[in-house]
Amino acid sequence: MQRARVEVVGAEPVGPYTLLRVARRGLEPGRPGQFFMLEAPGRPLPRPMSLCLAPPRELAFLIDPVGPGTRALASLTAGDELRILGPLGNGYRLGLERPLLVGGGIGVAPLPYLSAALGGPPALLGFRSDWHAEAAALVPAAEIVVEPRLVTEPLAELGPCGYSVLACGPEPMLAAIARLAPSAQLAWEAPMACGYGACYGCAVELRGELKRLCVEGPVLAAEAVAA
Amino acid sequence: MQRARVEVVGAEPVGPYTLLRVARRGLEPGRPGQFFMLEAPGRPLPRPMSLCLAPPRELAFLIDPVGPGTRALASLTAGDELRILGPLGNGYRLGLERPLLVGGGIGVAPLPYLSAALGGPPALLGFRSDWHAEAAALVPAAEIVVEPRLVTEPLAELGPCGYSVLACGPEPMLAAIARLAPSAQLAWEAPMACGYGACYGCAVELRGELKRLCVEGPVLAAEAVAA
Amino acid sequence: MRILNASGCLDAQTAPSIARSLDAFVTKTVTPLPREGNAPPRIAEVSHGMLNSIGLANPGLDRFLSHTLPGLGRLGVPVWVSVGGFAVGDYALLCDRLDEHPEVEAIELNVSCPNVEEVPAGVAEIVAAARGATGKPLYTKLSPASADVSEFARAAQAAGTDGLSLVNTILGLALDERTLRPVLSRRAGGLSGPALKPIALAAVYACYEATGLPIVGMGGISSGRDALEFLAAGASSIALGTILFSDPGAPGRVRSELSAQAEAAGVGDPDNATGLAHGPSPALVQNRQVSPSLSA
Amino acid sequence: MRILNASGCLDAQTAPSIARSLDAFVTKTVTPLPREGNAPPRIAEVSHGMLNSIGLANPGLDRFLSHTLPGLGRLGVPVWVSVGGFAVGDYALLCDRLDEHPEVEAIELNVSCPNVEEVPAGVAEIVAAARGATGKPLYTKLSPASADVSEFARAAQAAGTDGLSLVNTILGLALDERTLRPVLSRRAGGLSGPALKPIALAAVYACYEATGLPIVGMGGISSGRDALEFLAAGASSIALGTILFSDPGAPGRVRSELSAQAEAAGVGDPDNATGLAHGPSPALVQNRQVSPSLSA
Ligand SMILES: Cc1cc2nc3c(=O)[nH]c(=O)nc-3n(C[C@H](O)[C@H](O)[C@H](O)COP(=O)(O)OP(=O)(O)OC[C@H]3O[C@@H](n4cnc5c(N)ncnc54)[C@H](O)[C@@H]3O)c2cc1C
Ligand SMILES: Cc1cc2nc3c(=O)[nH]c(=O)nc-3n(C[C@H](O)[C@H](O)[C@H](O)COP(=O)(O)OP(=O)(O)OC[C@H]3O[C@@H](n4cnc5c(N)ncnc54)[C@H](O)[C@@H]3O)c2cc1C
Ligand SMILES: Cc1cc2nc3c(=O)[nH]c(=O)nc-3n(C[C@H](O)[C@H](O)[C@H](O)COP(=O)(O)O)c2cc1C
Ligand SMILES: Cc1cc2nc3c(=O)[nH]c(=O)nc-3n(C[C@H](O)[C@H](O)[C@H](O)COP(=O)(O)O)c2cc1C
Ligand code: FES
Ligand code: FES
Repeated sequence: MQRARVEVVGAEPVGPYTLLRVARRGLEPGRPGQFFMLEAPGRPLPRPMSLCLAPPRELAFLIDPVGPGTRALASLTAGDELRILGPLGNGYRLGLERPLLVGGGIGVAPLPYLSAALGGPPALLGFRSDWHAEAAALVPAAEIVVEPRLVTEPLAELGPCGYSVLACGPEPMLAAIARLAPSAQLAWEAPMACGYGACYGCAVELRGELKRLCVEGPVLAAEAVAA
Repeated sequence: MQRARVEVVGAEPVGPYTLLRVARRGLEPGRPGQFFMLEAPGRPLPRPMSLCLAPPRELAFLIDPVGPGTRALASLTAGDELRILGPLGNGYRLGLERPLLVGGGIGVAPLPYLSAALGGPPALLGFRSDWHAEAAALVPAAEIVVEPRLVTEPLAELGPCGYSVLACGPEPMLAAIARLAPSAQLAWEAPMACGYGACYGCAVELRGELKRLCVEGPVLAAEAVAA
Repeated sequence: MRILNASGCLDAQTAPSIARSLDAFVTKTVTPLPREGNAPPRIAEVSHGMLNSIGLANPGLDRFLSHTLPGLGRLGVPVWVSVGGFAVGDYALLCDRLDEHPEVEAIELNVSCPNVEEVPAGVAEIVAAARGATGKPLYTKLSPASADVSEFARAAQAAGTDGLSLVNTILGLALDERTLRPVLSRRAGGLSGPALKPIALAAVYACYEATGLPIVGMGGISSGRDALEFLAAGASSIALGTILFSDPGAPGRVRSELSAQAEAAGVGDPDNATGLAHGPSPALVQNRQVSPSLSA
Repeated sequence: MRILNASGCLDAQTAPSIARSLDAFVTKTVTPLPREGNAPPRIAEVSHGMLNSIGLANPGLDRFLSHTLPGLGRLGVPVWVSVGGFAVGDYALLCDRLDEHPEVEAIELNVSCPNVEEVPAGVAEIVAAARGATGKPLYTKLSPASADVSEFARAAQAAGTDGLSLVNTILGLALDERTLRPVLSRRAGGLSGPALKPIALAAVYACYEATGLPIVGMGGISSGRDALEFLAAGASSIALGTILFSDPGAPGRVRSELSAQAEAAGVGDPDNATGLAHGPSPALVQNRQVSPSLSA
């Protein structure tokens, strides 16, 4: 875990999302699925963001403006500075036989960096609308599913055909995947104040016990989750 | 009392002070000695400022950056917007035989507008340093006194020679003038939250009673003050 | 849903047009005898609010009734009179005298002013005494500075209060930038403004749950969004205080922002918002969106 | 003058380097039995701070002593253990067991956690029981949620506390932006961060005046300037809490900012700042600068 004050290099809209690119300033990008805590201008607490892309000398984050913190982050422009901390948590386990990336909505965020690390494996991405689906352009070899259809449908159709699923998305989707693919690696979310184990705010229930998601996760084996 | 959201037209340094010029937007400049409440960016409360000059379509304030609010105001730049309220309080009584303006430090602020209203009467201005004294350029026909000398010295030398003194400055100076020239009109200061009689925070002692300076003043007859 | 001013934050005589922009005007707290209030300085700004140690400066009951009230009666908006004292008898006396005056719509019992040396007797006693002295609606105003404000609310309800005004200020301190000495001559003063909002919201929520009484919510309300949250927490009306100092136009602005916010929240009329934060377990509601609990 | 972390705001096991940047490390409150804490969501942000309803999640005394404390002993910085309970006996037990452990420099008595249903018995009883169980320095941690916190401080002093930790959080509420329901599953949570600062500063000032005890000041400290103000109000050390979440480098930053601020204020060493806000009547000091009183 490292800290730095970094400069915004650029911020481009991607459908409803914003791709925020900041200077690396000696920060390691870390493993796919790991995250960073980004200072949200004007807010008391930083916000957890998965690393989306790691261009040379840059770190890029895909931001869904759902509230004050993400709106503040999405409105940053080139030249602005912010404090950032990371990489944090445990990312995806790599070196898999037949990886399959599955993303839902903003859950696509960690997949571009993950896809690059895995050499562009097949990906299944679900979105609320075609507009949201514009984010799929960040992931090579992606099959896109738009609501009312859900990613879990094509996934179910694939059946138990030896794919290792690496997923990120809304909780109901992850829960469904956990049932379909017990060997899947799932990236979960929880409100986080610190991201490095200090606040105990990100408690999630694992094997019947409350654990800190920023310490045990955010990527967890599907089995661990089975309530 | 009127309210408006006005745009900053310009902000120029005058010695250690800043002359902040804003668009009038239908606000009356009011009488010399009256003041406005200026929204101080990022601060919960506005700050009282005497009108310093009233160029066509503008209102100008001379700001001494003594703390967070005045520093915020002094760092405004052309194009910025702020809420302003006024004119407020009671200004100087005009139509005098032989007016003499006396100012100390930032107390010079209301004098340029007052001088214009009185057709450029003689003025006596005291400052801490030559740098501070640069503000005297805003007042025509001004005799300048720099510390260790105090404005009250030349004033005392003038003796009781029928001048009507109109003064503004630090409390010890005003108190001294009240003794030298009982007929003087003095502009006082107090911390103010509202400027229009709502908060009772600007209480000052007049004839042994606590009164709201924003309602009774800020300009008061010297007699009223005699403790 | 009415928008009032917070007691002590507006003088209808010096700013009648602002008073008329409210649905009801609340006076500064009136005490039996005249009070000059505390020595200045008695206000100070802090980063996210302000402190005051005005100390209930007011003309006293007699002069209030003879000189102030008649003018307020001509304002054209309902008048609430805030009363304060240092003994149970004071409140009884004040309510008894006010009871005769038709201009007075309601009486707010300020049992929580932090700026007077004397501590008022138990809330229940005060409310009971006031109740015995007037048939006018009584709103008991509580401070959030207690381990459990809802206990005070229950006591006030049992003693016959018609409603609650929540909240008054809580003690805070500000040090002078240069001297590091307290800015206020009384050292500490009552904290108001944005910093107070979460505390006030918690008090409104707890007292609504505990009593179901009508509540005038206040504490850092600066926007229509803030107002909507106080209604959702259980307030049936809201009051504006500190915001009036920086924006005298707040009553109109907050009213229109509130309507827009209520629309956006799918509530329709702001009146429908009261108590919305209660009801179905928030935990459940949360789970549908952000649940940090992984038990699907 | 030492810079500590506020209890519950840092885990030395997951962030040892940050713990080592402090002059002493304070543990999250330990209770006799293990506690999972409250159901999530248990943190929420507000405009000028945050709310938490963690609810004293901790491994319990036995596991703390066997698994956590040994590691803390190897940190290289003094260790303070915060203890909490739901009955006087709990505190006696906790202190008695900790007393044997040389790694423990001091014990902080958390008598003010707002997130547990059970209300701890009177502060005096708790302190007396703890005092009887250990010879280690005892710091009693108080909540600002009372009409007069200095009464609690006096009670703690009479019962034998060596110092005070001021302040703990005060209850606040946050509503979800979209649903208008409480964000926290427990509804209300403890407010910390900048919004708490003026309240904390007032508590430190009052308790220093009332007891003269050493005080660890905390509540919204984010800068060296804030730290200096807590020292001036009467603190002899300060603790960093919420600021650690957004700036884990805060201990080093605040330390250097504080030295600069102390220099600028003409105090020299920060140690000389303790209690500066007391002494000559602030009213007088004020008069020399801004006096709003016209009696020259
Ligand atoms: C490890 C991790 C990685 C993340 N990576 C990304 C990312 O790459 N890109 C991205 O856009 N977001 C990401 N998030 C989610 C993001 O951190 C939250 O959306 C953000 O903190 C919300 O803050 P806010 O102030 O904008 O909204 P808040 O005010 O916190 O919430 C606004 C609304 O959104 C809802 N909400 C709150 N938290 C979340 C949440 N975690 N997810 C969904 N809705 C929520 C609330 O119910 C509320 O109604 C990640 C979260 C975690 C834990
Ligand atoms: C009617 C009226 C008219 C005024 N006109 C002007 C003007 O034209 N130009 C101008 O620069 N100022 C003027 N002032 C003073 C100005 O309002 C204050 O300096 C300002 O409010 C201080 O706010 P702050 O946040 O910058 O400093 P604060 O944080 O309020 O104070 C910073 C430091 O300055 C000291 N201080 C506080 N208030 C004052 C004060 N009123 N005067 C001097 N020192 C103070 C404090 O002791 C503190 O140490 C006027 C005041 C009044 C009442
Ligand atoms: C300057 C000032 C004076 C006040 N005077 C009184 C008063 O006389 N009686 C009273 O009950 N409350 C008084 N209050 C408290 C307010 O009525 C209100 O409860 C508190 O300020 C919180 O609301 P706000 O944050 O919107 O200001 C006063 C507050 C301020 C700021
Ligand atoms: C997430 C969180 C957890 C906390 N846990 C504890 C605790 O276990 N014991 C305790 O005495 N105080 C606890 N506190 C209170 C802090 O120690 C501190 O008193 C309070 O946060 C004020 O300081 P701050 O504003 O700098 O955060 C906690 C605070 C936070 C934010
Ligand atoms: S986010 Fe603070 S412990 Fe996980
Ligand atoms: S400044 Fe508010 S009453 Fe004078």
